[in-house]
Amino acid sequence: MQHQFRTPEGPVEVTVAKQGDVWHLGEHRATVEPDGRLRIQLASGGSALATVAKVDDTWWIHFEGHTFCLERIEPGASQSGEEGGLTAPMPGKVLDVLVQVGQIVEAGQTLMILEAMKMEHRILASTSGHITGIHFTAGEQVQQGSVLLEMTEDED
Amino acid sequence: MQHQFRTPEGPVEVTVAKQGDVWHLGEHRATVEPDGRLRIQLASGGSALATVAKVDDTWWIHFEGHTFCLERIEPGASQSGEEGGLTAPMPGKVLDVLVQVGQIVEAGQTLMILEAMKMEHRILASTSGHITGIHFTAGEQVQQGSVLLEMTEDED
Amino acid sequence: MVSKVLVANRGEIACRILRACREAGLASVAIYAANDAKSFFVELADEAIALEGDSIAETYLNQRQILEVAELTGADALHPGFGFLSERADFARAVSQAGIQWIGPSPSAIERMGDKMTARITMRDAGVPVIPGEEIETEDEDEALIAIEQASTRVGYPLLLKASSGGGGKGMRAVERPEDLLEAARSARREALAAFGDGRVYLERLLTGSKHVEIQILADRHGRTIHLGERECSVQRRHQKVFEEAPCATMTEEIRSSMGKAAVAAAMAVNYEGAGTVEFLLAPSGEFFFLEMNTRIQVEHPVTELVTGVDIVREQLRIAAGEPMSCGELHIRGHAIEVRLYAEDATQNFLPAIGPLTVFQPPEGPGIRLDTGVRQGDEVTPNYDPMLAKLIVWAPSRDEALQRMRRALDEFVVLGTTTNLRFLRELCDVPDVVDGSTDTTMIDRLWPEGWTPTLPIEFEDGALMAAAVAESAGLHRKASVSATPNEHSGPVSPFMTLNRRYP
Amino acid sequence: MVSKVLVANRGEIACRILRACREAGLASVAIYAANDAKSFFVELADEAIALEGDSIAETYLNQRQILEVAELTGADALHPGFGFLSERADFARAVSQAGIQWIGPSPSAIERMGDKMTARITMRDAGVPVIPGEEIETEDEDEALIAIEQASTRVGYPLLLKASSGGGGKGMRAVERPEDLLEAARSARREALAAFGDGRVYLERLLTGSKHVEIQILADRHGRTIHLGERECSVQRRHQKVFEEAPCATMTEEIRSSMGKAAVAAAMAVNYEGAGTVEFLLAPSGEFFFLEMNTRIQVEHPVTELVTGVDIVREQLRIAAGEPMSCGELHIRGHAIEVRLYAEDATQNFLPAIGPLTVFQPPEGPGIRLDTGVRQGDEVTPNYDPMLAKLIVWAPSRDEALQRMRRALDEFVVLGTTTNLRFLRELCDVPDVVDGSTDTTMIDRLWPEGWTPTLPIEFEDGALMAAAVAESAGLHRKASVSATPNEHSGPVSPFMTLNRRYP
Repeated sequence: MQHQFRTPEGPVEVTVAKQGDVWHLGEHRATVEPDGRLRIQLASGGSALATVAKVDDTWWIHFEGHTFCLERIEPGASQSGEEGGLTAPMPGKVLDVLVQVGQIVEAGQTLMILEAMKMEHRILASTSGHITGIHFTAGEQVQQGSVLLEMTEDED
Repeated sequence: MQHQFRTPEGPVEVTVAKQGDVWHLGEHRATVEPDGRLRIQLASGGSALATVAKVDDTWWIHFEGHTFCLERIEPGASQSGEEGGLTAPMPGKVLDVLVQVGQIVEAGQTLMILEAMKMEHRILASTSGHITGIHFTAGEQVQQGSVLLEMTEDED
Repeated sequence: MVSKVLVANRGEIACRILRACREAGLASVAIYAANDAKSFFVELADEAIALEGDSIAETYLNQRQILEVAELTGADALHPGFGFLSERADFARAVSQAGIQWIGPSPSAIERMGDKMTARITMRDAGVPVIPGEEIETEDEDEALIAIEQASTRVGYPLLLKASSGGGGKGMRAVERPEDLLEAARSARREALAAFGDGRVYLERLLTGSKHVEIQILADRHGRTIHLGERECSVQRRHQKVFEEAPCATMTEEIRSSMGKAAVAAAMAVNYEGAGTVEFLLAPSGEFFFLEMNTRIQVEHPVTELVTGVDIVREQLRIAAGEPMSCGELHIRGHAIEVRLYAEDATQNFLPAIGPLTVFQPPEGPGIRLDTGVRQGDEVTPNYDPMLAKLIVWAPSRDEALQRMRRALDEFVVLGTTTNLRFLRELCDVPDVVDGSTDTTMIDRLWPEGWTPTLPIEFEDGALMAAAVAESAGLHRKASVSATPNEHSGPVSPFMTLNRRYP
Repeated sequence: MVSKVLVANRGEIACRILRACREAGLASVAIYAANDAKSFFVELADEAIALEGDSIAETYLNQRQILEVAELTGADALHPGFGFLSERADFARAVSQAGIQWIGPSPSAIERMGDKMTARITMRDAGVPVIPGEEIETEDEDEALIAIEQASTRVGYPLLLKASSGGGGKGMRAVERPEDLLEAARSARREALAAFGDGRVYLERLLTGSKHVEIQILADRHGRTIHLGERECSVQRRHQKVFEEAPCATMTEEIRSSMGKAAVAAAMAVNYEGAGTVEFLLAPSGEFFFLEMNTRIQVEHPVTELVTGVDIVREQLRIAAGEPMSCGELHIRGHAIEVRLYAEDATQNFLPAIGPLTVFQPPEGPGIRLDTGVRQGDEVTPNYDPMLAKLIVWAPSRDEALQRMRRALDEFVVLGTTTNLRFLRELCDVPDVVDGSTDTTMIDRLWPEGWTPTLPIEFEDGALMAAAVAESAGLHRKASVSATPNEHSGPVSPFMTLNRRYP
């Protein structure tokens, strides 16, 4: 079966096949344990148990001491959110807005200050460009993932 | 709703009623927590969480440091197994049979010896009486609950 | 006499204190905000009272409401834990005035140590060395900024701005260059004002290459003020401790003795009572400087408990009840390490994370202690501090303790919320940690561009395969096996003929 | 040199040893019978090899097969744990002859201590006091019965019959009256023959009112043989220990010193190497008598670890590798108590129980250690010993340790299998336990008619209500909340445009 997952390096397509109780991916093998964990046998010969849990569309995997967070991309889903929007990394309160619509900003410039978990967090411009929209003012609550500001990237 | 449970002191009929989210039994109250435990408020004012789990027909309850094992009696089920049969308290192997059919035995007399978990266990006569049946011989494996011997109680 | 303790806190430290009360035979009362109604600490208390209000200010910082709960429940003592109201002298005073035993030092001791500038002056007067720096007493923003700018030229760069009422890294800014001073000062003042209602900041020279070493103090009403040796807490990110140990790897008997004496002198200078911690910077030269005194139990107290065998929270309860402390001579045995498990993304500058604790499986075995307030199935919310648990190990030697910590972290599984688990695990392999040459700037020095895990590509393959197989096999649609067993019999209960009917 | 350890055991002690290997940086191999394929210890090993065969004799007692696994995997050391082959001199010899380091004493030391009659004679010769009694060397049943009958008149009643190859209460019978002697002797011989392949039993006077006190020994190849103080294990049911503590509540420095010397003398008399335990009966008079020596790690070793700060299993690995032991002077700190959680029905004369561990929630918090080989969802089968876990607490004093144990047992939840949890909890309130005047007959003396829980009727009401509400609400048909969360988002991962395709 074929699935797509988002990874920090981009979308990855994975095709696994089942023969009897054993799943195959190239030379790697996997079986499902009665308690819901997976026994993964890597091509190199190593073998370890993976603990898995799904939260919404994301599979959380603990394997060999590392924790992975792999969002499954629904077949046919459009890929949005890649451009322009500066989103809240976590829920919190807007403390200050330091720019105005139309303003020219430089990469690294502080655009907005959020407060969450009793700490200040700065929203920085990732590139130079123009601010094209501001969606919150100081004192407002924001949810994780809320688009806080929008900007266009300057062409070099 | 009405349920019957077996307790060490015999069957008990329990009727609980629900009003909103709160269950009532006389002056006792209970609510179901999101994690599946029950908050029990006793008539005397005490309040504690009960952890519950069902295994086959039996509810296992941990409440106030005590563990209870309450078998639910299916409505209309017949009550068997009360008389005559001497059953295996656990799975094991018959080591020795010390009586014969027809033999008169006294209360406390050893009838059979089982081995389980590397220990010997003696099956004793609970009353005086006659042996009317022997279902296993030395060396045989027995399951928990298997009727090992049968006897009739002597009338006084 | 103390018979019923109200715990004015939440999370793991509330659990710690409530269990100590249970063990001491004291009745206990928990208070909780609505979003904590299902938290573990609420269960551990004999009584739990809901607080009205939504914000922290309306609940855990609401002095009036907490005192009402104390009166309502008949609590005769109050343990503030750490954070929240634990270092608020006005609250300690109000508690005492209500006839309730405050489990901690006197309001005046809190005041004199709580204001960091006053503490610096008090310590200087008591002959305890303080870090070169200057106090700025004015509250007015413009005046303060001018004074800060002037003082900065005398203190020199790099320097640290610290909130006089601060703690936990809040209102603290390191300033490398004069041109960054004013923005840093404004930001520190703003954060301090929001967090503590007091915007005053002071300047200290930033002593790089130093260790953060602190001395645990206990003082009772029977004339004893003792120290329980040191903890080293140099490994910090965002000015918050993340890896703590006892004893300090480079400590000598001589420095321990003089640092211990200075700490006891600091405590006695303010007639200290109960448990407290005197923090020092220890320079490579062996010189040490007073940083501040925390007039409360500390997050990292377990490492001291494990090497000294003293139950510090239990001693707090004893001292508050007017009894002499029960511990004898200081005897440090073996080595203890604590790491703080945070819900945070170590690859994104330790940004706090939220989510469900879908899987939360701590390690087990000898020499491992877990202090936590969460359980599998709980939810990490943005309302409170993102610390999930403290994992503490003890072993006969420092090497063995590190080995045990590696093993423990390898066994720890948390899914559903991003944590710093892997960061902590890799910390245990850093040469500075292995050889004990940690200092307060280690994390910034090692990972100036931020931390990323060292990840064999094959492990990533394994994880992708696990996700694909789990999705294909529909594991998310199956209940866990252990939750619904159905092929086993419980023991057969013999039963008799007596019938009972309910109700 | 030792680099890869085969652990020839299962359950909690296999977990204990495998974790120690992991911490010591040693590779590890587990062996397991088919019915243990999903057991936790199998997971903790670097490699796990299935044993062929069904019975214990074909698997964990199968010397040939275990040696084959050692060869196959290249293991250069073997840890036998306790029980199974741990006290089989022939196995120790075969292991050594295969060029594999046996982690334990020499075969001849095992032999001389393993045969209880030989051990009695060895100890008598070494000047260590033994219990008045007589050895019966003949293997012939009829001759033995005659000799036992004759010896019984000299030893006197009440007396104990003990299997010469015995241990763990197997092949042991207390005989109160002459008329019970022959049946008891036949039964003890039969059990001993089945369990150990050796039916020989010997007689000892039954010393009532005595404490079972044992001394932990360590000996390395560098000339050091030391003791780590005593454990008291008087509280036994069916001749099996259930509640153990260190130190012994009534111990004096004088008795500890002379008992320690006797234990060291016993070890040196057989050129002992590694960890071992010398067991004594301590009479109210302060006299003590040699019982036997266990030439292996013991179930109750954790209480000694907690009060002495010595990691005994780690020292075993060190000693076997030819290194000197790492521990210094004996220093006993605080008090430790262990209780053994058994799958058994304490109300039915501690009859073993089986079933699923539908819920298995151990307690947490400071001062608590749990050594276990099971997890929630596991199955308790009749194949092995019914011990599920050892719950061990440490605290600065004995009173505090008991308080902590009560708290820990109150928090422990096990559902699906009958356990002795409540029995253990009520033990902590027994006056003899509270004041430390426990002796080996305490349980029989306190509950001659068997134990039943002290249960307020209202708690039973609460339980019945819980069952009725759970049934009415259909809780058994609902998956646990934590297993299937569905309303939360994980953190949003930024992603870029690089595409990879698998495989």
